[in-house]
Amino acid sequence: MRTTTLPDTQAKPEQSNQRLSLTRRQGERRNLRSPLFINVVRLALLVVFLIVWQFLSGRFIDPLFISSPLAVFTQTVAWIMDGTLWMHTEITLQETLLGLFFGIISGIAAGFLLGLQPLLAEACDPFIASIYSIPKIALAPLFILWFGIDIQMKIVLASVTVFFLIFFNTLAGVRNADQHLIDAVRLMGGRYRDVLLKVIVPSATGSMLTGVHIAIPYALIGAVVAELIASNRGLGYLIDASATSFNTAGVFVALLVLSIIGGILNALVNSIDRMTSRWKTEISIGRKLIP
Amino acid sequence: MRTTTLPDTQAKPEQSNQRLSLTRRQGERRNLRSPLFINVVRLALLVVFLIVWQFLSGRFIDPLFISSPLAVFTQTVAWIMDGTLWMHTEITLQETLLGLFFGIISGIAAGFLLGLQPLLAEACDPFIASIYSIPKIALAPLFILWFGIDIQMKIVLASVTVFFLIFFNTLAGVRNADQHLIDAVRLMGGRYRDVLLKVIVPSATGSMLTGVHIAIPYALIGAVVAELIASNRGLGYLIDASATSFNTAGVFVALLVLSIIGGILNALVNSIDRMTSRWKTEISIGRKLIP
Amino acid sequence: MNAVIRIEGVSKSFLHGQQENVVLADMNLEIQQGSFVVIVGPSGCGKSTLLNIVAGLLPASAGRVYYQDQLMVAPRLEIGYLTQKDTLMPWRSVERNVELPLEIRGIGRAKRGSIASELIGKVGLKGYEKLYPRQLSGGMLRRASLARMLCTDPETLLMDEPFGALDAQLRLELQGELLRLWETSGKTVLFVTHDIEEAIVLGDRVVVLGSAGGVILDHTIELARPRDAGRIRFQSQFVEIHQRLWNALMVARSQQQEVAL
Amino acid sequence: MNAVIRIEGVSKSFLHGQQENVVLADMNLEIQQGSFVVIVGPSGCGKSTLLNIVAGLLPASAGRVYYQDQLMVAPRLEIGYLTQKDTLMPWRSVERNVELPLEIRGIGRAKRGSIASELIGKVGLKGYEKLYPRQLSGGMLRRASLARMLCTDPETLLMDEPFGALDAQLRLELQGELLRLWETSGKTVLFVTHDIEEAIVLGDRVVVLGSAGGVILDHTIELARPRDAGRIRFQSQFVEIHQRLWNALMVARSQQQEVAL
Amino acid sequence: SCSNNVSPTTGSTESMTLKVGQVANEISFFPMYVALRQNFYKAQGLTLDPSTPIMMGSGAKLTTAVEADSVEIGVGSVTNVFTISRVDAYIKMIGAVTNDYLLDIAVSKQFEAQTHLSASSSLADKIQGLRGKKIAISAPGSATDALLTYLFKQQGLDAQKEVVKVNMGANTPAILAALKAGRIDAGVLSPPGGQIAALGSYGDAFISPVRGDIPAMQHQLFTVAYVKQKVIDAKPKAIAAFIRALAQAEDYIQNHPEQMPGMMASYLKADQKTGNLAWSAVKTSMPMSPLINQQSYDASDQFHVKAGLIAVSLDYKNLVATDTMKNALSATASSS
Ligand SMILES: Nc1ncnc2c1ncn2[C@@H]1O[C@H](COP(=O)(O)OP(=O)(O)OP(=O)(O)O)[C@@H](O)[C@H]1O
Ligand SMILES: Nc1ncnc2c1ncn2[C@@H]1O[C@H](COP(=O)(O)OP(=O)(O)OP(=O)(O)O)[C@@H](O)[C@H]1O
Ligand SMILES: [Mg+2]
Ligand SMILES: [Mg+2]
Repeated sequence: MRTTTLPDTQAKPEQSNQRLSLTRRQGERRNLRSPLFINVVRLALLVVFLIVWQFLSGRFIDPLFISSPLAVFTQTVAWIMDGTLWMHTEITLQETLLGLFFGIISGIAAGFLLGLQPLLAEACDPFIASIYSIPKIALAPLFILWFGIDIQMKIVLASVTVFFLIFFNTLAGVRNADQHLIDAVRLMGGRYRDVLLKVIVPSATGSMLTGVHIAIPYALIGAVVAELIASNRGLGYLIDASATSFNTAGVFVALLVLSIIGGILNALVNSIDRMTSRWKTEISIGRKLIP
Repeated sequence: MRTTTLPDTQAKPEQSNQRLSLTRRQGERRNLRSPLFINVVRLALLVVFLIVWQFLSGRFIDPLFISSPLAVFTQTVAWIMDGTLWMHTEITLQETLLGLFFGIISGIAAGFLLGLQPLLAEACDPFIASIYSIPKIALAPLFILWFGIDIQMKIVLASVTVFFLIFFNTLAGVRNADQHLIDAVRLMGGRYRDVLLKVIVPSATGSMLTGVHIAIPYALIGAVVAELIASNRGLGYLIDASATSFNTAGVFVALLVLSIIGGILNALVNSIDRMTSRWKTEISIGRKLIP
Repeated sequence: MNAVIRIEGVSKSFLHGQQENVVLADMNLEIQQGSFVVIVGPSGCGKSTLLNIVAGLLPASAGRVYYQDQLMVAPRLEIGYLTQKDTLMPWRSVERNVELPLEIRGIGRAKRGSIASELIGKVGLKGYEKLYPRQLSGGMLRRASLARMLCTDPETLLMDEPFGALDAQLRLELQGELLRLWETSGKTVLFVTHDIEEAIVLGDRVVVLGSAGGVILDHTIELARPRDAGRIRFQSQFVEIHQRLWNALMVARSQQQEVAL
Repeated sequence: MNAVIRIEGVSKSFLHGQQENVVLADMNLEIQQGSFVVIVGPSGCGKSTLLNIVAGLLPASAGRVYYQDQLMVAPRLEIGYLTQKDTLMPWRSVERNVELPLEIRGIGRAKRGSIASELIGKVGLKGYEKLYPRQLSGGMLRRASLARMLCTDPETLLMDEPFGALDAQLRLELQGELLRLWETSGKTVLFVTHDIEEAIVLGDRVVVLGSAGGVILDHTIELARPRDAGRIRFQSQFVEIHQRLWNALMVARSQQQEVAL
Repeated sequence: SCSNNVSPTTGSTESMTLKVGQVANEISFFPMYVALRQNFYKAQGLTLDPSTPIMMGSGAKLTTAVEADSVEIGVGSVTNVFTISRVDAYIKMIGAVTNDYLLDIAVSKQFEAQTHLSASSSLADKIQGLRGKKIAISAPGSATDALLTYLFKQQGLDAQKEVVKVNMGANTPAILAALKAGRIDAGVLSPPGGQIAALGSYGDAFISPVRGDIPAMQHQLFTVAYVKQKVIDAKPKAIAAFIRALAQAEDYIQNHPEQMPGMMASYLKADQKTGNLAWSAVKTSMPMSPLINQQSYDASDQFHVKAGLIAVSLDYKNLVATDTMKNALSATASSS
């Protein structure tokens, strides 16, 4: 009953050959989704966009409004050379990252708190929705009053913006946890903390990351808007200063930097997402399911 | 083998009595969460807030910055009487609702499209993140150039703001669909459309509603920001006009209206959420599980 | 040849990290039209994987599956497949779950309702129509899934441990119902079970799978029908077949990784 | 009295919309310390609900459950419960799933690893440690859950259809393993199954539940141990017990809603 | 620790650091740029914190920041000072930054074609032509709004009823975009916006006070530095140093006109052509000294009364810290 036959794999060498070739075929199919291919598509999209932009600029639309890729490039080089760009980017980046940090921490905390206390959540819900509905830019005077006009104010504004986005997504994630898994941990003698750490947190991770995805750009936007309220440095200031001096290329350089920061942070979150969701499979509807 | 005994229920009358009392006890326990109780808590929170506000105002903080509940009330009454409030509210509400409408439609469409086309999604991802990271307020000249300064522009701005929030949440929802359920529909001979309608849409509903939750305030904010860019009507205009003339009470009246609109729309989505998620249970960690 | 399902050189392997796990290796099998074929085999030997491939859900790594001499490339309407895992839509009530395949075929509301309620009755779920899956017991879930599969009256049935979670009595009733359905309609059934007795009672033919989908034994059951599940176990022929299958399973098991007790 | 579990007047009902579904009505049962009690009963009669209440997961609508003369108000560390539905964490590999209860008890990494790998070996999952639950077959999932429950070596085991999804051979091995564990350690086992044979082979006592948790039969199995599953079925005593249980199940079934075939 | 408690007026331990905020980097703040660029603050022993003035985007936000003590010296239009004086009786102007109403009404070419008007038409005709049109302003109650109100009142009209005002903030590019796209007919904006529109031949500087189109508005005070009285009390030396630095800048502008187009171009981060345009548009508006004289104040006061932004004329003595300015500037004379 306990005699062990060698696994099939080693028993028939020609089969194992066939298996190798299978792997290769699968590999080929997967090529379609290889980083190289995707990057080529992305590059193509980018190039088309730049060409269209350059073509429209001056011919159909006044460069005062849309500048042109070449002008933006020239301005970028100039500002990189004289250090302007880095100086402004640094400060905005700092505000954004700190804003993200505090916003994410507080949003997750509040999401868990209310997600696990349905009564509290229901009582607070209308207030949260109401506060959230107030445009923060309209509260500029209060922000100035409470947090001054320095970097604190900008971090607070970015944090507040981030907070709500993270909060709502965390809340949804927490509420979606599987009761059966919670029960399983309780059966193992897990206390509240264990249920949180072993079930709720992993279940809510996906939602939280969606929240972070959504929040990253808003952290940037929050910081920039705060810089438009009051500043003498930062990309928001650069946008404003360039706009008032009719330097449209300058505005676009600042926007370009913002979108690059957004893209990089997004890629970062993507890789965290990929890591934490390795246990999931991508859905396939199998429209073309040919073996 | 096929003889049918009457179900227990009718057989023993005294048990059915007991059962009734059980129901009552469950009912009592549920009272803690009754609408009345919750509303009392909410009201209490509101009253405390108003009292604190009134108390601080003038005593510790200059009313120039925080006005006071009484001043806000007086200003509200005045503006309701002369029709100012409704005129401005109407226009903002219109922009918000249309913005929400277009934003939700396009966001859902894009979310489904990219959620079901991983390759396309991966190619577009960095661009979406980048575009999303650009503060729309910095694009004011372009918005004006393309969409004018009338209501269209405000709707477009509100829609764009809403779009991204819905898009990301829909995308996450679509990707979270259960492959086993998709396979089940395919086995029934379901085509692409059936898989979409019978599995993906119901699976993604929760996420989409989270997206709508998050997007409602941003639709309002988008409309208000657009009104700050260019307007002569709307709550954004009212905020701006009041702020420039140091009528802080006026600013707060406008914010109050915004938060009420936000609250109402939120309650609406909540009730849709409750309807569509009747099949779910609330999670309970059972800290106090006493029979 | 009236083979309704032809499995030709099918291989399937999964990548577990770097390592390749060969689940089916060059498997060949033919299922005759109208036959009742039972598949048994040790847990993890690839029975469900095979059924997934036959149903057109999973692409094979190599080889081909033909249904009525047509290459299977996607699920077909003529095949009903009761998967091992229950896949009722959690947001639909029992009733609406059972109606779903009819809904997809575009059958009218009234017709749908009557077909569904008849089948719900057959599997003993009358009175539970309005419940959501999370409110059902394990066996009730299984029965609802069964009703859902049967409601389109498919020509060929693939069933992966359909009765494992049911009590002995109910199982007997549903086995009887299945046999009656099969006998009167000329359907083809491919049935996976872990219960050797069930295999013998139901099958025309029992296939014992071993490691990597290798066929250890392909045994035709000559017992006369109708077979009485209550008595059959005491027939000498039954005992003999039982022993033979048991031995084959033993071989199959020993091929697999050793279970260190 | 050394009743380890005392179920006193337990009732449980669920609200299905307006309608109340009484699943357990005034149920009483005592489980003696060190006994092996098997529960059988028709699908949907409330076996899993009973186990949920005994485990402290679900509050009863009325009545009390005592464990070692203490009122059960929440799950206890001394009780291990293998639920009917597999509840492996989908984001953890088999290995890390099995380690989870140890992790919660704050046991060190090295110790955890060795306990887990031993149990994974016992249930025949060696080599599959790194897989995620979605990559496992139905039977493998069940075995991983079993290993997880056993790894904290609980004093009392509640098991809801633990072996239903396993092949005959493996089931036999694991039954043997369970009996050995029980015999050598003085554990108490409360075991739900649909397999009457399994009930007889394993149990000291078999309880047949009917509608609303009514006890139809509470039968002590006097068969000598060790019982050889392969042979036992041909003993006359076995056949008699089998018949008696079968009849009780029949009664239980008839109490339930009629199955219109 | 006791040195911290010394009365601020003794000034021995007074901080020589000031927080300065201004509305925007517009042409009307040019002397502030010159003072910074030529290091005049440093020369006066003053440190700005942060090292460049903070941009607040709008007059309202700047006055709020001043009131909230986030900013000690605000540099903005007189209009803002008049408005804030309604809620703060202790607000003081401490220096003129630019004179003349440095705002133009620019119109689109379509507008000129439709109405057959041009910059050379009579003022009355031009105002009549603007009736019923869409006109961009920065915000209600701002200097841009004031100009419209004033002009229409001149003709016995109510701008509130006669035109559709569109709030677009101090966002000149947005206003130009709107003009070009025909979304608005006219816009009140700071020079050289109108000139740029003219260069792009989609618009024109239609009414320009600084050009002398409105004789009654000439030489009025426009951009000023202002503080709360308590800042003057707490930091007299720093305030004096700020005034002297501003004076140095204004002196420098008067004495080096040849450098100004270049400086203007670098101030606006624009090309030389725009620099020239801007300088020639504003060169007559640069004050000789930060001292706010009674005449320019009165002209401005009258303008605001006529524009309806303040109900009654406000007293020069109450709003202008004449002594502070004089003391500061006489110290310059003695030290240099
Ligand atoms: N969460 C729930 N909500 C509502 N009803 C429930 C719930 N759980 C169980 N029930 C009901 O309780 C009854 C008994 O369910 P239970 O799971 O205890 O049955 P069981 O005896 O374990 O059956 P099986 O052998 O099929 O597993 C069923 O009628 C079911 O509909
Ligand atoms: N999606 C998957 N990814 C990776 N491996 C898989 C996947 N599905 C199945 N396998 C592997 O394939 C093998 C066979 O699985 P399968 O489900 O076919 O077994 P089975 O014969 O149905 O077993 P059981 O009787 O336990 O249901 C297992 O080793 C399993 O780990
Ligand atoms: Mg299987
Ligand atoms: Mg059960």
